[in-house]
Amino acid sequence: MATQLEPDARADENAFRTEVQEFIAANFPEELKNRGNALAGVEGPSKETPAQKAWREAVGERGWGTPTWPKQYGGGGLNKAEARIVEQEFAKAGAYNPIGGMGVMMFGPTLLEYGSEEQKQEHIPPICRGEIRWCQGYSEPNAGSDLANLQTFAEDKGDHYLVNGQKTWTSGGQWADKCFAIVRTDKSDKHKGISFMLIDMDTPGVEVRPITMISGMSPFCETFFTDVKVPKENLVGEEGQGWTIGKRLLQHERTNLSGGGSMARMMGASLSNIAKKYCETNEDGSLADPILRDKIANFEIRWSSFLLTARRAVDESKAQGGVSEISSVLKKVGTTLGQERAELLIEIRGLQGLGWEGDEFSDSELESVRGWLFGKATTIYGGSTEIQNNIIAKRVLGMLDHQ
Amino acid sequence: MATQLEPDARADENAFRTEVQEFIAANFPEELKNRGNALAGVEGPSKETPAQKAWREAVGERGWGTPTWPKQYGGGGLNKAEARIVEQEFAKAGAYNPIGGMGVMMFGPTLLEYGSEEQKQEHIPPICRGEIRWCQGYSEPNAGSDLANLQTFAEDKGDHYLVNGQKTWTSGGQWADKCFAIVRTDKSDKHKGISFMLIDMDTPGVEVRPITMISGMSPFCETFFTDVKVPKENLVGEEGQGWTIGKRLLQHERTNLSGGGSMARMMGASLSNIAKKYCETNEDGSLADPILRDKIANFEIRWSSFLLTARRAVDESKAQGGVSEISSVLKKVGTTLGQERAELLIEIRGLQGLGWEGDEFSDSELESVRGWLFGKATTIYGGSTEIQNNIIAKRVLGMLDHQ
Amino acid sequence: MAVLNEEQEMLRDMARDWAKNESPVAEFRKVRAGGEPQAYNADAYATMAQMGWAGVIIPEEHGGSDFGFMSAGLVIEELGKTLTASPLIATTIAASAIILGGSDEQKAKWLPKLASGEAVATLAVDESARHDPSSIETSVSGGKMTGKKAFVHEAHGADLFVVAAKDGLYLVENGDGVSLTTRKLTDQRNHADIAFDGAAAEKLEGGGDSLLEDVLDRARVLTAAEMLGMAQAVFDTTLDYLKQRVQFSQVLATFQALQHRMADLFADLAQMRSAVEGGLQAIDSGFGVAQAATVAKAEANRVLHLISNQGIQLHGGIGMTDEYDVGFYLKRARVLESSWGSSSYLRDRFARLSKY
Amino acid sequence: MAVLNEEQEMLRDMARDWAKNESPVAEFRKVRAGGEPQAYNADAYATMAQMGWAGVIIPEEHGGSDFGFMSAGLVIEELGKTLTASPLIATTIAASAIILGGSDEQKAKWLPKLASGEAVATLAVDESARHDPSSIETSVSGGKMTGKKAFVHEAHGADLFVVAAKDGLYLVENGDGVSLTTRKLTDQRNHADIAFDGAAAEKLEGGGDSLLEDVLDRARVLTAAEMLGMAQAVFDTTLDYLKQRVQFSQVLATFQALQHRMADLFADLAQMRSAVEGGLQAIDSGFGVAQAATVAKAEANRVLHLISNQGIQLHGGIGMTDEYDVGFYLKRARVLESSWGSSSYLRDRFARLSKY
Repeated sequence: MATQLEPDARADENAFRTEVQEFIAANFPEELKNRGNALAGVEGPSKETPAQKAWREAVGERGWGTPTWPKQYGGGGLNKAEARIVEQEFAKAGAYNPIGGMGVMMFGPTLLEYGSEEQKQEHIPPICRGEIRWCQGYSEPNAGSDLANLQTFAEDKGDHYLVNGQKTWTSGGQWADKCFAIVRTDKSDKHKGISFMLIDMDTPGVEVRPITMISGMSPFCETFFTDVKVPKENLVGEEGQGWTIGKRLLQHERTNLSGGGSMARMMGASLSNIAKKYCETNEDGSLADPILRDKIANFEIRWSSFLLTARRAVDESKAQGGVSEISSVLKKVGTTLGQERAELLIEIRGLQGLGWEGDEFSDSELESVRGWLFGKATTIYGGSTEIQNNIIAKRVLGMLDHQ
Repeated sequence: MATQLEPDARADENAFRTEVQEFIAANFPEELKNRGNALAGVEGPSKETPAQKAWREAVGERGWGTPTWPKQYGGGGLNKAEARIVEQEFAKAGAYNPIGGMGVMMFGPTLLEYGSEEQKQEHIPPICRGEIRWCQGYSEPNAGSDLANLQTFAEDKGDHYLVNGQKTWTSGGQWADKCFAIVRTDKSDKHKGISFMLIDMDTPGVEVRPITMISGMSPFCETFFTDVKVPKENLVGEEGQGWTIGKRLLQHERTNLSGGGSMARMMGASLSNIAKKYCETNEDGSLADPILRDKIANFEIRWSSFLLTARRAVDESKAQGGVSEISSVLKKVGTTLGQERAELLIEIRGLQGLGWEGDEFSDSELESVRGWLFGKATTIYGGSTEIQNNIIAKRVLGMLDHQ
Repeated sequence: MAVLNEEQEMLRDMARDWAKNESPVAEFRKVRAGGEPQAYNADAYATMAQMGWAGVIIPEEHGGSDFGFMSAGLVIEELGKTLTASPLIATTIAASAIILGGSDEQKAKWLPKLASGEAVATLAVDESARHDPSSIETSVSGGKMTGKKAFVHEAHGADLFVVAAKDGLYLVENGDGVSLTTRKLTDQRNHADIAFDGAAAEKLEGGGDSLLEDVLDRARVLTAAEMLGMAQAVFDTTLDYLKQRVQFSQVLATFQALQHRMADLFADLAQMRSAVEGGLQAIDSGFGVAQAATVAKAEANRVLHLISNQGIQLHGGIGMTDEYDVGFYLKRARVLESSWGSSSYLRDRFARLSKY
Repeated sequence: MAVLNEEQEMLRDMARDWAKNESPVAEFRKVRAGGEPQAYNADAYATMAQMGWAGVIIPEEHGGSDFGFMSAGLVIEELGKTLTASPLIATTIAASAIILGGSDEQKAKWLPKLASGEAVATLAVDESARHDPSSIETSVSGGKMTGKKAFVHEAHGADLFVVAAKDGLYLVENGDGVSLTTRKLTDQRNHADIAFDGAAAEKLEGGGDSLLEDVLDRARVLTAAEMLGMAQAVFDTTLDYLKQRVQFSQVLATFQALQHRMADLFADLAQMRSAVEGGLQAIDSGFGVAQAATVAKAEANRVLHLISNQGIQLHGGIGMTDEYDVGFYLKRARVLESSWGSSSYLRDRFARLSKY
């Protein structure tokens, strides 16, 4: 697969662009125009309408929901330039990518790297078609940020493992078909005793209990494993290789949590436009409250820098052929700015921006409040800000621990 | 000495107030009115005018420069109510307390507590009369905040010690007559090997070298001790008791560095009044720049709280008969606010607030710049903010170290 | 904290014990589960009134104890610690309006009922989502009030409203011409918009030109006292949690980065307490009330904002769950921050009072 | 940092080596000790010009290399790291004014001299201690300029001034009708007030209505590039110091509280670099210059302020001494923060550009 465009690339590009446009014209239902992916929300899956289902199947068929994944496993087999064309044309047409979730963001790329041929054949195509929902079995109640301290034990029973233990913060556990989990196969070594395995959520002994969050939503579960039989072929990589594989997966998670693109999408409308609706303006349309205006500008300036930093991280990584050292700051900076934005939104709306329920609040107001609360988790999960600081100080800055 | 006012206290008070007023009328030279203590500056002593000398001697004679110290050692022997009257009447008359310096702020109180009768007789009266200048021999080049790591060694030679080593950050070392120092008398125990002793600065082998600071001033010295003979009677307390005595002295230092009173004096005119001179105002006299106005208010609100906190620390300590736990935050908060004020002052004055020298800048502008730079030291010396945080976390909050 | 006299210490200890034993956060969970717009337990409020807490600032001749605002603040702080939902602050604010501005008759009619808990009252000033006492449209003509008030605290269940109209403060009894619309905020407490449509209104003639601001200053300081209790509770809970929770084989409290953060918060909390107690004492002494009240609420806003966020962050994932209490403080915090003056409103006011 | 082409990498490496070996902070100490108002070493500037640095943004036809602003920024950043005193930024800004607004004759007359280092030029806009291009009183009548300019960077030794008058930018040669008053600021560099009293002035007729703001944006971004070098140098020096200094038998770098603080500063520095490089690239591309330049200088102000203060604090006592370099960065930092727009000026401008 070409990673650099050939001399006649532009012609190919145009041809491909036409192909995508024709595909959209033929398959994208007008009624879904400019609506987001209904399945992407943290609230869990809503019911698919026939139009949504048709669109998902059409995109899944082509593999364009996972455009750069290999064709032989159901991906699009596209190069990056082509993938960008798909994205651009979808955006132009007001269409969304109906394929998503943890399978796409984290598990798929990891399995493509570490999985056996059989595992890829079995698990990747349904992800590309958006048929199977995956959840993550990582955190445990007594481990917190110290992930390697996990206790869930998988006992070797010859042809299968017998898994016992408890996971928590299982995103969408109540709706998931399968779970990728890190479990302990050897109690004698903290890191090397960890293995990475795949568990069917309908195996007897798996029980999920949704956790109500301060936002009132229940996007996560506690997941209990009681004598759960997991076939040996569900082990990914070698026994004891789970920590390595698991960390690799977290890198995919971090990229997704902090990437400028997804953060920008999270952000929604510009604060200044919202402020103009809620607050007094001068004749020239500027905000009448100079203090609020100053605060918004202060936020938007730093947000501009953050978008530049995110882009720079990508450019540098590409140029260096490795991960840029500033990638380490993206999650920390992006999540903190996101929280700051949510707080500013409350300041802009006053008490109208603190609604919990009732017709006197618009949907967008109510969603902002839930988002403000849920957003407090962004500096905790996926490696808390404190963990990020440790990583930056030790790995990037070389400030070693006291021996 | 009465610590509570008796029933007829008010009459006594009035009588005493009259006495003070008469003393001021008789002794305070009109030409010194509303001028600060010329000797108090960090720049070191300027020459005393005859009027300044007369005023110092008159106050020293009464002991009112050290009003609550015992009369038998030259102090005023006053109770706190009386001391406050002296302070109030001095202030009313535009008079200053001409007695000050490290002898008053730190060394005197410590010697009164730990010194022998002979030592008190010898050293306290000249402090009360403002005749002798003391400097502090604590810090060493390789110790930093880790004071107990000091290396200056005092070898026991029978009737005297032979001191060798180097001190640094000796405030006013170039002008001091005597030095109170902590030195090592035993190399086998970090804390118990420390002793507290008094060293004449004109003893052979004592050499001082002023340190130029970023502010351009040289208020501190490096002090070198080469085979300096210190008589045994200059040991305060027992050999090995130096850490205890030395720490007690630091408490006096901290109280003085952070006390609301002295901080308030450091602060000078209110920021808003200065801003009115440098920045545009509206017709009603309010500042035309709303952002600057908001910042000044933000500062002044927290400064108001700080003054309340300083007062509360005193009240609580008095009521509890011990040091209040919030005393631990005074230095940290006060010095940080002081630095913030200096930065705001630059913002108010723009480039006019960054003058180094020249007639185009007023004295007050130039002093502010030096003060801004010198003020960066306030969060470093006398126990840095980091050390204060450690103290608060461990001693006050009980967050113990990892074992 | 401020040095207290014996009466105050007794009052504080009583409130502390009661809040801890009879009104822990679990009690608010019950109220929340009930889903009533009134969102407080009326029996609990009756008990509080029996203990004399509704009459702390009310003169003895009208059935109160006349202990003053410092004392009222002590009780409110303790109740704030456990997020006790009650109309105590609202009623105390309303009572202060009657004390400052009411005629002898008005005082005689209402203060004893407020002190005994027989009646509940609340102050209604703002007409939009933001505090702005300078833009009031509500008016009274021929003793009839017309206008709208927004996000009134403890409106459901109130017998009496102290209402700001263009020309002053009025007493309006709940009844004809008064209609409430529930506004369920994130704290899930008792808030409503009120429409006055020809409701009978009786003016508070006393108190002079500054009556409204004087009453608002009392609202600011008492609200700041609740916020102080909340901040203290979050700080204490967080400190306890850090001392217990083990990660990477180490108790969290032993991590220096967290130690220093807690030291910062401890200093901020000290500043907040000084400011709030300073506000309460200023009201009792009658000197510098406006400035002190502004400082009190501004510092309460600043510090509770910080501590409520850090409380969540330092608890990690568990703090994000509804099962754990710390999120309740965060939600209540923002509602109180937005009431009776946001931080930038208060800074503007401080500058105005200081004439710059 | 931004991905560079080969030319840029060579230029950057050359500047880095020269600054490190030929122009360390010790060189500025010599300049300072000399006490001349010009406060730079003219021989060193001649060398810099020989290396082509004065002509980086100047078209090849006028003796420059036309490498663009990104390239100029690389050089300036390296010189900022060692606090190299020179009129390079001032001359580059002035050259940009002539490139944008000058006639062919003006370009032909001045650009080659500026590129070769034969002439030095600087921009004079502000008339008070605060940046405010909207209030300019200087005027030109019959080709004669009258007015005063305040705190002009690199004024001593300048052959040419690019001066903002009410109706546009003018070129004024040093000479009759131009008089300088030294303003020695805390950075001890070259600043002066200038009085124009009938000095011969020649207008820059090109560049359109936005000429002044376009030139100011270049001043903002190039100044931000110097600040970036300074911030990077303070950060690196501080990190080295923490790794070497032992206290309480522990290397400072192993204290978690300091680790996290450095992680914060590292993130801020990353943000600053992105913003500054974004500003330089915007000028080269010609798109979104005003917004990008505002972000660049605003972030430079914010982050250098933080880092220059933390540099002192983390060095402890030694950082307070004149013998140590870190204080020099602090002093220079505030002068640059106050030039071409303070943080609040720039936030106002950002909001204005974004139409809110």
